[in-house]
Amino acid sequence: MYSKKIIEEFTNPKNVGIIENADGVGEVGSTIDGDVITVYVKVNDDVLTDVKFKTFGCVVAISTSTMVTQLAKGKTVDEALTISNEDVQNALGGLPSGKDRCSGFALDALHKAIEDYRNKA
Amino acid sequence: MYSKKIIEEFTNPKNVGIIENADGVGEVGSTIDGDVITVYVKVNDDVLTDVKFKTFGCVVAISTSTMVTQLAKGKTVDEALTISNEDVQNALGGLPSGKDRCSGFALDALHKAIEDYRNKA
Amino acid sequence: MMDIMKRIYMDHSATTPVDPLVVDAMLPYFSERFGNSSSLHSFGQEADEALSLARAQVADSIGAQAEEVIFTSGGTESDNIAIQGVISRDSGKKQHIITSVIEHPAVLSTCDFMKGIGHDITYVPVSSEGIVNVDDIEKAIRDDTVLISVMHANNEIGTIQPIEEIAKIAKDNDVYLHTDAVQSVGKIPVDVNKLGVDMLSISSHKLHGPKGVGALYVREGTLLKPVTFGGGHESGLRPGTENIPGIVGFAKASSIAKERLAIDSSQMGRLRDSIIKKVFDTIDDVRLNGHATKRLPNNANLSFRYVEGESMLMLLDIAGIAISTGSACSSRSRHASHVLDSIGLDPDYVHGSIRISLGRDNTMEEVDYLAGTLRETVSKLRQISSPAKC
Amino acid sequence: MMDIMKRIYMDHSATTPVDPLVVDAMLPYFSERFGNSSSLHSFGQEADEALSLARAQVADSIGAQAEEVIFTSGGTESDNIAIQGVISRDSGKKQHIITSVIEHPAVLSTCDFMKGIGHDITYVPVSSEGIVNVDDIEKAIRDDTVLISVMHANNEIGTIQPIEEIAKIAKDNDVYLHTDAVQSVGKIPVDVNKLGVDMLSISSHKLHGPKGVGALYVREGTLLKPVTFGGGHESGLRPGTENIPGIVGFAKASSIAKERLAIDSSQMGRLRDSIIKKVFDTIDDVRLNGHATKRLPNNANLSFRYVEGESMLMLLDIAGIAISTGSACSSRSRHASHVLDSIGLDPDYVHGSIRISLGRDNTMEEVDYLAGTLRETVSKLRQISSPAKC
Ligand SMILES: Cc1ncc(COP(=O)(O)O)c(C=O)c1O
Ligand SMILES: Cc1ncc(COP(=O)(O)O)c(C=O)c1O
Repeated sequence: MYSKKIIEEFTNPKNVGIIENADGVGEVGSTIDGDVITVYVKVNDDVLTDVKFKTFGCVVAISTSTMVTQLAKGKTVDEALTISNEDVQNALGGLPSGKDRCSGFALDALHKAIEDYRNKA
Repeated sequence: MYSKKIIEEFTNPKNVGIIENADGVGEVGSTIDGDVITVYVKVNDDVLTDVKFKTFGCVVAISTSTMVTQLAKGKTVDEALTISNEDVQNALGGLPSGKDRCSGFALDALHKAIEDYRNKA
Repeated sequence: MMDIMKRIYMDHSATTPVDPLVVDAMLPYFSERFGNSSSLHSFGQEADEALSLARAQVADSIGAQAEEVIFTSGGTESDNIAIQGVISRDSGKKQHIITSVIEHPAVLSTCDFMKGIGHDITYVPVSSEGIVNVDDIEKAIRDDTVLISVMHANNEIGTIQPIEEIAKIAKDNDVYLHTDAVQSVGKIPVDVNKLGVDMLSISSHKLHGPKGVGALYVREGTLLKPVTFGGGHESGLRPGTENIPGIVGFAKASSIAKERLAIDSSQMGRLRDSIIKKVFDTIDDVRLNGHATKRLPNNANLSFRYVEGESMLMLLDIAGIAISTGSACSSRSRHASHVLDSIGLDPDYVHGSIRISLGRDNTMEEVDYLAGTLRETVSKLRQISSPAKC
Repeated sequence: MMDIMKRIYMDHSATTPVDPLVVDAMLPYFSERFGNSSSLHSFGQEADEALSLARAQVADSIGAQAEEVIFTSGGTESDNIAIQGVISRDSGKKQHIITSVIEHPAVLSTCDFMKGIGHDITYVPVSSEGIVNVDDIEKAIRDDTVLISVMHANNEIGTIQPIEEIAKIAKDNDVYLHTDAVQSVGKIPVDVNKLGVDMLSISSHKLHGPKGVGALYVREGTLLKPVTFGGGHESGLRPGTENIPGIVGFAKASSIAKERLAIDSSQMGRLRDSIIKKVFDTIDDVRLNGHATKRLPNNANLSFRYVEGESMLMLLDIAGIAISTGSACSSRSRHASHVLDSIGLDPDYVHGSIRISLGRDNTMEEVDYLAGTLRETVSKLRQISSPAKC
């Protein structure tokens, strides 16, 4: 059902963790809905030098979280904002039909983290 | 479904035929209903010296016809009238459930033949 | 000569033996790949993949899209979902269905029930050859007509109905058309688009697949309500854990039936024609019921005067040949079959009817044995019956 | 050590592998003794005899009379016939049904539908341990109550309901009582007279029989109307050519389940208790859902804080272990299971629930492997999730 890539990312997620003193933090979801994604960003010279996440959620939530952090890391803030849901899904080899419910949550969390960074800046 | 005895009587019926100048003839049924049983009796000194039948009908119609003629043959008219539907069924080793619809027709035909004989006498 | 210990089966319209290739296809799904197709783990995914493949195979065998096939427990359930799914059983609104007098009980009894709860049913008659008149259907259409249900081929006399023409009428009048193709699949070409139907019923066990499984083709866009309720399987139209081994077997049987169609139907037709010729050559007072050419290649429904069907059936059975009198479902009752009644068959003949329905494994040797045995059987029974006034 | 190539199946509440003895019992009925049980010839009679024997076997396994068992296509259809058969779907008379909030969708959706067309349904709640309160049922009874439908054992949390006590209320108030025993047969004793029910649903594939077949027990004298219409099979309650191989397999599975009940249930109970002990000994923030003792011996429904069910399921699946989150039917949707909702489970736990349902072939070695893998799985997922505010 899930692509090989999703299973790979799900079982070996990169960038799991918290960034202490992050420049921005974004959180999406609630335990009632069954998904909580938090993305932390560290910004240096307008570049996302570090992006980390903590995710309570299903296979899609976890695999999109790790994929979003990997795609964003090293990009400028503006570049990162151009990452689309489609980019994430493509990088994961596609999502099974009926499973796109939470596919955008990780991206939303990244956007919120960047917003948080800009608000602070 | 059918007892061995029924199949035996059905495949090798005794007393099939017409008695020319019968002393009594009884007919039951119609082609519309799908069973026509005709019983012929020859009576001598109040004894059924010969009983024959012609039957258009199903397995039960044919096997009860041959059994009724066998049971009646050699009996006095009064004795023959005491033959019950149960006697016929027992002699055939029982009827399968739901198949008793036409089990009494042959006996009815015998009764009619005897009635016919008495009316003539 | 015929090995008399081998039984000869010529009652394929009642049911068929499962093709050994079909059994082989089913076997892994009982104890190894046994998952529930709704389960997310690997056992479930295996089952789900098998289900998808089977759906595509069944769809392909009738020229449909996979999404248009819903699996059911058999022809009866398919017919019920088609009819009960269209008509508004609960809304209190009176609606109208057109069907024919020679439908299978799965359609007729469902329509009768609908009539009983206040809907209107027109039962169009058939000709003495057992064919529906398309004009009768056209004339029967009313403003409140929601469905036409006419079978593709009849299970007793094998007549093939003019579904394409009925489809034109249905389309012109914006009425759904359902056809019960339980008897036609595997014997004549069945293509949902050529036929132009909105719904079509199939039963696995009539085409060398397992019993207890069938399908309803539902053209995309057709609005149907379910008859039973539960876990939302089969697009919400037919709930219950899918019978994966049964469905896999059904799909395999459908594929085989499609592949073999041309060969099987010409082979069965040749044997069937030979039976008819031999019977007419050697037995008097016999009739062929149904239409001479618009009939299934495997069906010979014959009526013999002065003999009764069950008696023939039993004597043939004792001789090792399995045939039926009328349809399998009704052979326990002593009523004349509603199909033979509706073609107006002479009462002298109606109770002396048998249905010989061939399968792809029957042989000319078996046909010869049947013809000879039938001649003896009829002659023996006529000795018992005639010249009693019949 | 565990052979990691061998997959471990612990999702027996979703479905079970067919017992090889059952497959053996079925096999002759596919291609040899393949007759239609309505046919009068020898093929049909063989089928009819098999059907009678199977009916007696299934009846015997639940303490019923053979005539009180009707064969269906599965648990869902049995539930539908029981509920739709009692309530007057078409009469326009409003009637009342009492059921529980934790029923299977086959019962709940059918009741929901009945509600939608104007009938009244009382859905009685359950305690935090998942048990119906008998007083609630008694209080809910009204003059127009026609049916109480409460499941024998729940498919998600395994709780066993007080059916005997409910039966007394039903009897006192002259109301029919139906119980869905799909999950209980083969795990705890099921006797229709001890339970005192009027109707009881069984599904073959939950007890090592084939999919696509089930039964409804209908106590003599119970007035039921059919849901589908056709050839009058199964006492007119369930039309369609009987699925003889499926029914024969189901009957064999029922007999085996009855024979093995004592041994199987104590063996499964031992393993299940060992799972619970190991999990509680090695993992923090875990809860056992359902009742401590009034539960099926094969069920452990556990909730883990800070982890999500599907993620657990997938990691366990990758490790070769098949379990489920909630019931098989609902695991594709992201809603919390209605059963876990209805026991008022803490939202922090509700999405982290898995159901482990054992079968008679599971071993202590498998249980050890599960416990170890589960510990690693939860720990891994908690590293990913916590201390995000969960
Ligand atoms: C024309 C027709 N429709 C429907 C059915 C019912 O199919 P099933 O026995 O699979 O329910 C049959 C066979 O019995 C049939 O011949
Ligand atoms: C309690 C309960 N009732 C009914 C059903 C439905 O049974 P089936 O899948 O045989 O239709 C199930 C299983 O899915 C169940 O667990």
